[in-house]
Amino acid sequence: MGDYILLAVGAILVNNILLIQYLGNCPFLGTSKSMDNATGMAMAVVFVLALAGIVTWIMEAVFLKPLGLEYIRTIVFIVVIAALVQFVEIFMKKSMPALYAGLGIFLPLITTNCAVMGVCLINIKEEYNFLEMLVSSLAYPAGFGLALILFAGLRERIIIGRVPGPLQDVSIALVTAGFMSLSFLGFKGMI
Amino acid sequence: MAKTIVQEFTKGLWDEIPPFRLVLGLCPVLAVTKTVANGVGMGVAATFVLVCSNILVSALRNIIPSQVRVPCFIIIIATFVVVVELVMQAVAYPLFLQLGIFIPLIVVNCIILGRAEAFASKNPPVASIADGLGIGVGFTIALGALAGIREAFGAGTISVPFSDTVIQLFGPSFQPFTFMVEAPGAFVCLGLVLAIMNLIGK
Amino acid sequence: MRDIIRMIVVLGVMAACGGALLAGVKSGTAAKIEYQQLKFVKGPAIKNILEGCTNDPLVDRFKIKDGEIERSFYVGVFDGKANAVAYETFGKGFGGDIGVMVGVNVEADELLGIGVTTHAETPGLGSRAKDDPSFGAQFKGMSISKPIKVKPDGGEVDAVSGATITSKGVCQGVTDSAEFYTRLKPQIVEQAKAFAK
Amino acid sequence: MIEALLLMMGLGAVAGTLLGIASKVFYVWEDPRIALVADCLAGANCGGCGYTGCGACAAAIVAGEADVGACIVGGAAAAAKVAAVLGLEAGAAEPLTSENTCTGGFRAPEKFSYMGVNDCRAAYLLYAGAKDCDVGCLGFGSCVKACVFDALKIGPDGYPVVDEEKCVGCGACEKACPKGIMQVRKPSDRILHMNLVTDRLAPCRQTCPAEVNIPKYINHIKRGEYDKAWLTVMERNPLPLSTGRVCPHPCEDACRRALADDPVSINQLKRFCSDWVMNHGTSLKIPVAPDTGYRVAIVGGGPSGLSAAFYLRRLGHKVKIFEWLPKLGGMIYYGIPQYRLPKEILYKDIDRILGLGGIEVKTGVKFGVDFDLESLVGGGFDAVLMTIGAMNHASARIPDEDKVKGVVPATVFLRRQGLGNPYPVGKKVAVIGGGNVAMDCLRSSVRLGADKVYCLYRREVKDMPANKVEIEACHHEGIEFVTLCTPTRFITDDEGNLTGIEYLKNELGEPDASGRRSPVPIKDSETVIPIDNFILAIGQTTNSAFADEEGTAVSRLETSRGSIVNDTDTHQTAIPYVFTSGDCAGPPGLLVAAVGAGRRAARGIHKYLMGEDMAFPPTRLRVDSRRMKGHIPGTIFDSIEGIQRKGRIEQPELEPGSYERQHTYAEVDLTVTEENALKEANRCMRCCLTCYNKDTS
Repeated sequence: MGDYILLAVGAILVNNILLIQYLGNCPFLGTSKSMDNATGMAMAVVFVLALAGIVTWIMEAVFLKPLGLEYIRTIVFIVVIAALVQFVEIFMKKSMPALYAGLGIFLPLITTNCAVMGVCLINIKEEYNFLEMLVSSLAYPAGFGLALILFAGLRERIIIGRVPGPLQDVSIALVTAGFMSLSFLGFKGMI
Repeated sequence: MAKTIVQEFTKGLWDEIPPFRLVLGLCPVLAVTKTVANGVGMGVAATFVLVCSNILVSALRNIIPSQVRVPCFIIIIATFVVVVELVMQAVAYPLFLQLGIFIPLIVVNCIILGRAEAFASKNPPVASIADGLGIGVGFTIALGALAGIREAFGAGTISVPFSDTVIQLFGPSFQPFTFMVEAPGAFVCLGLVLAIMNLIGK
Repeated sequence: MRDIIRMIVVLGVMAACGGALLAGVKSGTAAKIEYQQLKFVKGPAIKNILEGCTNDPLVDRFKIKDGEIERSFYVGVFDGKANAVAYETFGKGFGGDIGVMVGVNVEADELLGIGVTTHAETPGLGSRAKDDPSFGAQFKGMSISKPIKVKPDGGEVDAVSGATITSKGVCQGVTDSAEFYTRLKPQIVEQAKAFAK
Repeated sequence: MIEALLLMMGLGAVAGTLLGIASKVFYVWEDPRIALVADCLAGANCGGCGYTGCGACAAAIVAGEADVGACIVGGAAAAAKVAAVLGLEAGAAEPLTSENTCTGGFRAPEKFSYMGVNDCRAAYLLYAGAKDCDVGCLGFGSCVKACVFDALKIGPDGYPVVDEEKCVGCGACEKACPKGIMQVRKPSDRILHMNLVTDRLAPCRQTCPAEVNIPKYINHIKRGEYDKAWLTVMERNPLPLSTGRVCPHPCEDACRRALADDPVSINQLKRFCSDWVMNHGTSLKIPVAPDTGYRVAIVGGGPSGLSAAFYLRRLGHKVKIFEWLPKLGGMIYYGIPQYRLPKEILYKDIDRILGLGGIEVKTGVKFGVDFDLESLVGGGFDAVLMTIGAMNHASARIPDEDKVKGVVPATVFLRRQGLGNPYPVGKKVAVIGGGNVAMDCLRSSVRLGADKVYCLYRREVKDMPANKVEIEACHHEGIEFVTLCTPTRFITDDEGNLTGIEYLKNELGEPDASGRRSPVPIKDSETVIPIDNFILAIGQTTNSAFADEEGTAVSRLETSRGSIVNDTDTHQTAIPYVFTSGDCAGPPGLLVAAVGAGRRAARGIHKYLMGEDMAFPPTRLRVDSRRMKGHIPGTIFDSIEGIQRKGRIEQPELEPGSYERQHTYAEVDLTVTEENALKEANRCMRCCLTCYNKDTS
């Protein structure tokens, strides 16, 4: 049990996927302009990663490893993730319009979110068993959400701040992200 | 509106140089710019994928049904990413180890999919090659420059791409500014470079 | 319906072409990749163990089929005689399997040295079994036919401080390897001869 | 090798099947423009735009939430394509454009000195900004920063200036402005907008019954942009040539410049720019919205009907005008004499309206005789606007006024003149009434050959509702004013022909409801003036007798003293699809009021047809331009400072006493010269609610 908690804390804080592992930065900058978008994106990433983590792990265990096809892992994973996300989107649009309005519209963005692909690859690289994979697939996106929502809060303030011309918008956002990253670096000693 | 092939190429070097003008594909930019060798290696790999996928997408642009356009592009891109992965293992294994997970992640780099959709799927192959090459070279230059700054301040060295040579920039009394090679330094450094680019203007 | 079929066909064909291309590239680069992996993963350990040999053990290698498993042997040539081999074995460590490269003098059945290649041990503790050269050096000259143990188990090897389990795992791996080494020795000797100069 | 091939093929086939089937089974309709817009975007789903993928971004663009340049990857090329897609769908003739509605800038006084962040939204957080004016531009240019098309700049006066060439109407500036100053609107939206108390309105603009943006068109004239000035006028008034000649310009009574010297001669400037366009700029294109498919019948081709037809057409509806007389124009054709408003000039205005296309005209048919509501509804009209005017004359309560030969109502007298068959007048003519119609009768009589013309009025000259310039012109033309009189009896010869009029002198008593002292006849003060003709010009009422016929659809209309009762805001009557405006909907009023009412009626009909909320917002500004009441508080000043005194330009006119002036119908008032127009335009202080240009020459 302790191992799983350690894994979760490590994934959320110590190895925060956005600020320490540098994954998923495009939507990080894109959807952090408003709190609403940030929250929706965070939820969607958790949802999709849990699904994608399971499916890719099964693909690896059932097809790739026994057949010795590890070298085409990248292409298999991305196709699986892309098809999965698109399917969930189409399905949700029709069957769960309420959920779609809140979550679904963030789905297309996730296909090319390297955080999703990245965590799936980490799961394989670290040779997690099924349970560990589940924990990691939930904890990493939780860390993503945490950083994203915190950052959106900062950014809503920065927009009205007196920022020198050249630093405006993305530039100041990156510098701010840097300092957030610095504070997350402080968790390093925890484990 | 029609641009010449040369213009398609050169726009990627300054006007639309990623990630500074097109703020996209940030993950590898932040992650692999600890050393110049890694940065340039990543840039070359991305350029290869970009050019190859542009050619193929452009050539197949009239065959692919629009509903499955994105999955098809992804397959094309992923194929070349795996090619890069294999070739890099064969010829530059240490670089492969250094770049690690970021090589397969080229597949989700928005720049590549973005150029496939925005440019190659609407233009003939020759222009697409020029576009891919331009953006790719621009990306490589940007990565190299950013890595240069980070490595010089963060480690006091410049590693020469595709060789084992590492140039020491400062004397032995140099205290490396480690912040620069850590994650926070990546963000701050990119932010400041972006600001300088804004200052210079187009 | 028509466009669905078109979608399926296009996607299927494209994916298949991708698969074929990759399979082609893979088979073309397989040998090279293997060499590269050897060079950068096992290479350092092998070079360390077979220090002073006059050939390149990474090139002068052969494989022997041992039931299901295929084992690689790297030949070291000393004084023109191919009298040393290195091979990899695995022991159970704290965080999973530990890869151990074992060098043996074929003529004397004596250990030339060992080196850890891959491991998943705690950084700073278990990992010292790989990084600390004095740990590997202890094995030099020991007989392969006798079980090798750490001191707490009544053996002669000084465990890495704070990493007893790792050290035990390494010893266990080396001891286990003696089994197949002895069994395959005739073939090893035979094959190794080819590399003598 | 073969495994890889098979696995990938299987994977591709499974993915394709799954998606193909899902896209059919879970099909959801969406706006086809979203797909078109999405095609223009980069399609990388990178999220750089702040939206959740290209689909969401496209949906937001179509919904108007995101601007067309939202896609970073696509850049300006994608923005242009998106704009093209949206423009195509929204109607090529209905471009969105941004307009700055504040002219304050540096001149606007400040409440306190603000030293904070140079951003409007930040400044707004502190007491809604430092400007004294609640709705004034803060001038930090948040809108400029929001514009990705480089179409906005903070101008030299401290407020944003739109470059119309570059503006694509993306709406980013409007969203960025915390004060709602930047307004991105389609021409239709601008037509439908009515003055609100929250708008930035100069006193003249609040007063004008047609709500013309006066400071804006004068500013255009100042810069020599006479065509733009004219287009600005046309947004509110489609009869600028006519109003430019006959409008009594209540706006000038509210002009703030009058506090320093004289009011700006607004009407002359309008006349100048419309004449300039008439003479130079005939190719100017007026934007018309795409067809809505609705048809509106307008009964009566007077000014209100013409105005409504013009705006209904610009809003995209098809219009048909039914007129019982041979020519369009109603009272301004048949009522206003040639010397004040030449018929060919009026027809330039009317031709411009009909030139929009999509407006049919049928003359010589009378409502209630040749057609009625049933036939209009049966003929496929979705709404009917009644602008039948007020063609009945009011009685002067003199015995036998409808029997004595030589007594004629003003409406008949003027209409016959308009028809080219003037009423024959003798040497001496008297007209009773003090309004503009009376003045027209008086001055027409002079031209018809009368030697002696009297104006009979029960109060004094200063109480006359007629325009001051008209009264003055009457004096110039030798007309005698007999004031404080009440006619009591016609004097006739044996054949019943009029020979004279007897009247009692009046004295003034207590003030009545209108604030004027009511006249009281003095006993035994009978006086007789010998006359040959007597013209009744004391008011008109609507002939709504058709509404009394039982069993017809039109009988559901309510009438009050002849006028058809309507909702004064929406102009809707008791019959939902019937609207009225102009003189038939209330007491007869000014031409410019009828024009304004026509636009309001067009708005009411448009909202009714489109199923939108018809009521005015509670912030509607209601100004009584006759009594000068109801202006936005704090906008009417007692005094102004720092203005260099300089009189207004004179109205050029035909030499009084000249042959043309006395005996022909040549136009009396002339158009000002360009030099004078520019001089006068420069007197305009370009006021807004509270601030104005103090350094105006």
